[in-house]
Amino acid sequence: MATIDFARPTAPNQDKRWRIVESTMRRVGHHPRALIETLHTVQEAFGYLDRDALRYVAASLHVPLSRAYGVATFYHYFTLKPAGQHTCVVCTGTACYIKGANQLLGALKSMLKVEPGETTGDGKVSLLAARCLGSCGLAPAVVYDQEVAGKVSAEGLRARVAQWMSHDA
Amino acid sequence: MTVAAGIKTLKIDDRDFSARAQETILDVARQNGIFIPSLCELKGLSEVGACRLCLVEIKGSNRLFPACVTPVEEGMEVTTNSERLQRYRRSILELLFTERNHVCSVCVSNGHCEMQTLAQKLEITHVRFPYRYPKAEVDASHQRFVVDHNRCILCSRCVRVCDEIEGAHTWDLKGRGIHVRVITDLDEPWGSSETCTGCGKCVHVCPTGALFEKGRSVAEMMKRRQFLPYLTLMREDRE
Amino acid sequence: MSKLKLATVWLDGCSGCHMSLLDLDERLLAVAEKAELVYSPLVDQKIFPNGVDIALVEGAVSSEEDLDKIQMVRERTKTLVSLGDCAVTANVPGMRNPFGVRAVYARAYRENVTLEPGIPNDSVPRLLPCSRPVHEAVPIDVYVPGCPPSADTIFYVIGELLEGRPPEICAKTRFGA
Amino acid sequence: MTPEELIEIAEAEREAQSEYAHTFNVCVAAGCLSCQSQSVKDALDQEIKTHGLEHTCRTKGVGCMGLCSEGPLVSTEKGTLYKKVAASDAPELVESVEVGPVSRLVCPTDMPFFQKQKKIVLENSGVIDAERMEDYVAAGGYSGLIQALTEMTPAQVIEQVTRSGLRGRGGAGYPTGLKWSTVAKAQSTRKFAICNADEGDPGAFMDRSVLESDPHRVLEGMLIAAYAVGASEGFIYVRAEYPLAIKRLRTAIRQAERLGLLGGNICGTRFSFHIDLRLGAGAFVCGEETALIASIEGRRGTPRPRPPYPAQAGVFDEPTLINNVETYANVPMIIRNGGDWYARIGTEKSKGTKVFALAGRIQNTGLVEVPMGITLREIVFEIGGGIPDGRNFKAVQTGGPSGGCLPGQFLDMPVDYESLAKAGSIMGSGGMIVIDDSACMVDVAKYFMDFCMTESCGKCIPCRVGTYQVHELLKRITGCESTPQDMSMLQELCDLLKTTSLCGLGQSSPNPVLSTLRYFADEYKAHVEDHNCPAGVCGNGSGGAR
Repeated sequence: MATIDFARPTAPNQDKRWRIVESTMRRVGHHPRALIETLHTVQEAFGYLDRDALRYVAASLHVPLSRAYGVATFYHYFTLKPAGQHTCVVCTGTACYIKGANQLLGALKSMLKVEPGETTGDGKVSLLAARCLGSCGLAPAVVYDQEVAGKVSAEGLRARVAQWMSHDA
Repeated sequence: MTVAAGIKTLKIDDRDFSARAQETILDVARQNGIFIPSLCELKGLSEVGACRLCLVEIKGSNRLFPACVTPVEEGMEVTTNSERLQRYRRSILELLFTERNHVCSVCVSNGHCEMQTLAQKLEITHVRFPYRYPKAEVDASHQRFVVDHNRCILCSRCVRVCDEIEGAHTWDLKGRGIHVRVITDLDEPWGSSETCTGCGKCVHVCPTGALFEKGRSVAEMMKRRQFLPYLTLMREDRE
Repeated sequence: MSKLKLATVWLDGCSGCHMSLLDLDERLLAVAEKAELVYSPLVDQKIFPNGVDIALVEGAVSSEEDLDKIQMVRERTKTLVSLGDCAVTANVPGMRNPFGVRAVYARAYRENVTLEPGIPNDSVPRLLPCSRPVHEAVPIDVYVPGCPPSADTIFYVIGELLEGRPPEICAKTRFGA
Repeated sequence: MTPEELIEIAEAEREAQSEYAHTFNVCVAAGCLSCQSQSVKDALDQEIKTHGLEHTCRTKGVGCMGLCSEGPLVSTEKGTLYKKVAASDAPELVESVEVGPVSRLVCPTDMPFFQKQKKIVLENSGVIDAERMEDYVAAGGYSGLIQALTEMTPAQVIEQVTRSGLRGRGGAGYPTGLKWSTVAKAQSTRKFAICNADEGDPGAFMDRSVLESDPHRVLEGMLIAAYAVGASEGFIYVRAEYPLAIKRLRTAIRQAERLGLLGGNICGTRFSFHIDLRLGAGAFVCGEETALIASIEGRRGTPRPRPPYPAQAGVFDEPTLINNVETYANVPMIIRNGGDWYARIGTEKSKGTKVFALAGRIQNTGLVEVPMGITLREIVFEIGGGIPDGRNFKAVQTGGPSGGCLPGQFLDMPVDYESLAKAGSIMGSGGMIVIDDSACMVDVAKYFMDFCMTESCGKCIPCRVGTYQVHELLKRITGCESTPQDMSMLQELCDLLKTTSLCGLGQSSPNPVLSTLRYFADEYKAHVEDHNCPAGVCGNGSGGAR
């Protein structure tokens, strides 16, 4: 199959992290089927997928813009908005639900005044609900930033998140 | 393979038919004037088997089969219109009516909408399930066309015709589940789309009033689809 | 044989269905021979009587008053007919539903008002959160979609009901007809 | 890599290991890691150094030992198991190699939790270091592959798998041998073997644990399968939510490539196989084969009607074999010990063992592997140690959102594919959630319907709108504001979903509702007729388990 050498689009800006994205795309020969892998790389590098990123990736992989957007919004792991400084993921898997994950989520919702998937106005904390972390043996489970905590109580949760809210870091 | 070897005989609603091996149950039914409802299927576009209205029964199986993607087989006995099928079809269409805001009386497609016509044909006099009344946008940013999400049934014909026939792939779907919407480019206003060629094919394959031309009154917004078989034929000849 | 008691009710609708009913013209006389119109916005009767045989309802259930009224009508009626798209689907009245009652009140009584803007507390019935088809409020016996159903359709439906037959309306009308 | 070289590696490794008189196996799978087991390991290392015991005593990071609720777990070469170990316990533990076990930390291993299990898939879990291939080889790893490649034809491999009676462990239980032979028969020069590691059922973590604890076993199973069906390329489709599993899989693939067990001309034969990882991105529906294929191809993970089946036209329209993690993990042992050996375990129609993730209102939560045919009672009350806090058993949920809730009357039922299906649930991938009398079953049904609604891809109408409407009905019922008509509508919509949905997600989505309607009808009745939630969970629109 003959390949047409379109001029490769250039990265949205000078940010060095685009090199990581470029190397992922190069590794897969800029094939359209590498869209999801590339989006993973972008999200890992930048924390989220913005329009510029989607436009760049779509153009580089020869994927229609609407398809790129369709894929990015189909998979809940991808986010189109930047996350807060801290993220708190409450597991809502069955085991956690049976052990009161809803109460944990409720406590955070009222404390942070946001719904799952949103970030507080000051950009400090993002609240997320996960389908299942696979830590069912430790239900109910919560992930504070990258760290998994098991058998979490509403009090412990509130205390931990309150710490984030008060710090200026 | 000789032509004779590729011929299958089958029964549809107790009548005998012969068909070419590559044909689907829906093809054979259509050729012979047997009505099977469908909304996502449109001759000339790829099939997706998504609307589930063309489900039929095949003797020997408890499962139901979408006629649009089920190829004929030798000795197949198909039932297209049992009491059970009618019940399921009505329920599916009723669900579709609850999903968005289908207000027929003030729709540009009133009188020539495939969904409205089908509802009458399936003898739906009212919808038993509660309506959702979602908030849906109307995008009139395009110079000539409008997309009204209130009336979209997500059949994806616009997506397919734009991709498969026009080759622009301006349309696609975003989100999932009940939140799916048709989008142009990066979910941007249609009018500012960089990829739309303005050909209007999407408008004319749309089964409802979700896509329409500006400035057309109800009686005028007839969808014209002659281009589809024509383009398909012309392309086949070229290949 | 005594005449059957016929009633018509007007909830949240544009009165188009009643206009279509009036379009029966001289056929109204044929109806009057078999039925007595005991209650209707078209007659001067203030209270919905007991023992109504057939009641035609136009309009969606949009306010607390609509809801009270239709429940009372249902109790006092043998055969309740949901007449027209507003009654059957909530139709145009239902188009406010995605926006919510507050936005509707604000638009009607504040944003578009120059003299003494304010939401009335009394004298206007309170809106329900959603405008709903009649069958979501009370059980319905016969559905006649259409916006409005034609005079022919209405004449046919009344005629069949007066003869005690369930009308077959699918070939005659549809949503938006 | 020749068979002889493999034996050399194994022997060298065993010799190296035997130099240590004492080994502390510290669980570093996700469960114990989240209880700070890494700091326990570090503290032990430090303590060993302090005592100058580096040449006789060592620590080893191992995979899951199963009893997650008692973590962090540490075991010794003598078979002593320590539970709830803290970093501060390190000095005492290191001294114990001289003076005997630290009794206050000992977890008895003669309890049914350990005694009643039979480990095939989890054979190495909690025993070997998942990040060292030599450890896997020393435990007999890759000998099944070598045996298949050097002594067996592909047809003979399939014959053994068919004889074993192994059925797909992803949920539906399709005979593995049959699946393999269909793909083997497909005519194409390019075929694929895929490992479905998109473990999406909420309440299931078997696959994660296997991948974290023994990744090479999965690779070996895939290699044997690829050889049998004639596949030259493979994908492991793994959840992005499992970073540790991904990391260890990447390591394992690299190691296998370096030793020539992955890549071109494996073991000097003409068989070549390449494996690539593909990360899922949070879509349950991608567990469905055709959706998984779409996702691997970089598209929205929406299923398509079958036929054609993946065995005929899968990834890039080529014949494709798809099995899940646990299915592949069974294969090396079947080849090593023969299909007949495997077929002797389990029941008439369900052979071998099954790994379950025990969770919910149960004493011993964690991972267990049991022979098929064991009763639910044995799992819940003996292995699981029963219900905590003096509460009573109410139901056990198997099969996740596609499964059902089984009440007490089924406790003595043998656990196999047919019995579970007959009772209105499914085997599923192995999540087993125990529910006690503090839970409301209508609320549980609502929970699962919420899951299916959110995870519906939106392609077909029955699933897209039907799951929404059923969820609305359940919301009304749990909100104690429903009418008796709602119940018939619920039945009708469940039937519609089951019969007319495009894929397995929609078709099985009503199962939690149907099974609770069947066995807990009185709870629905109380909500609908008396506007009362017997468990005191629902009402006033709040909802949610306590």
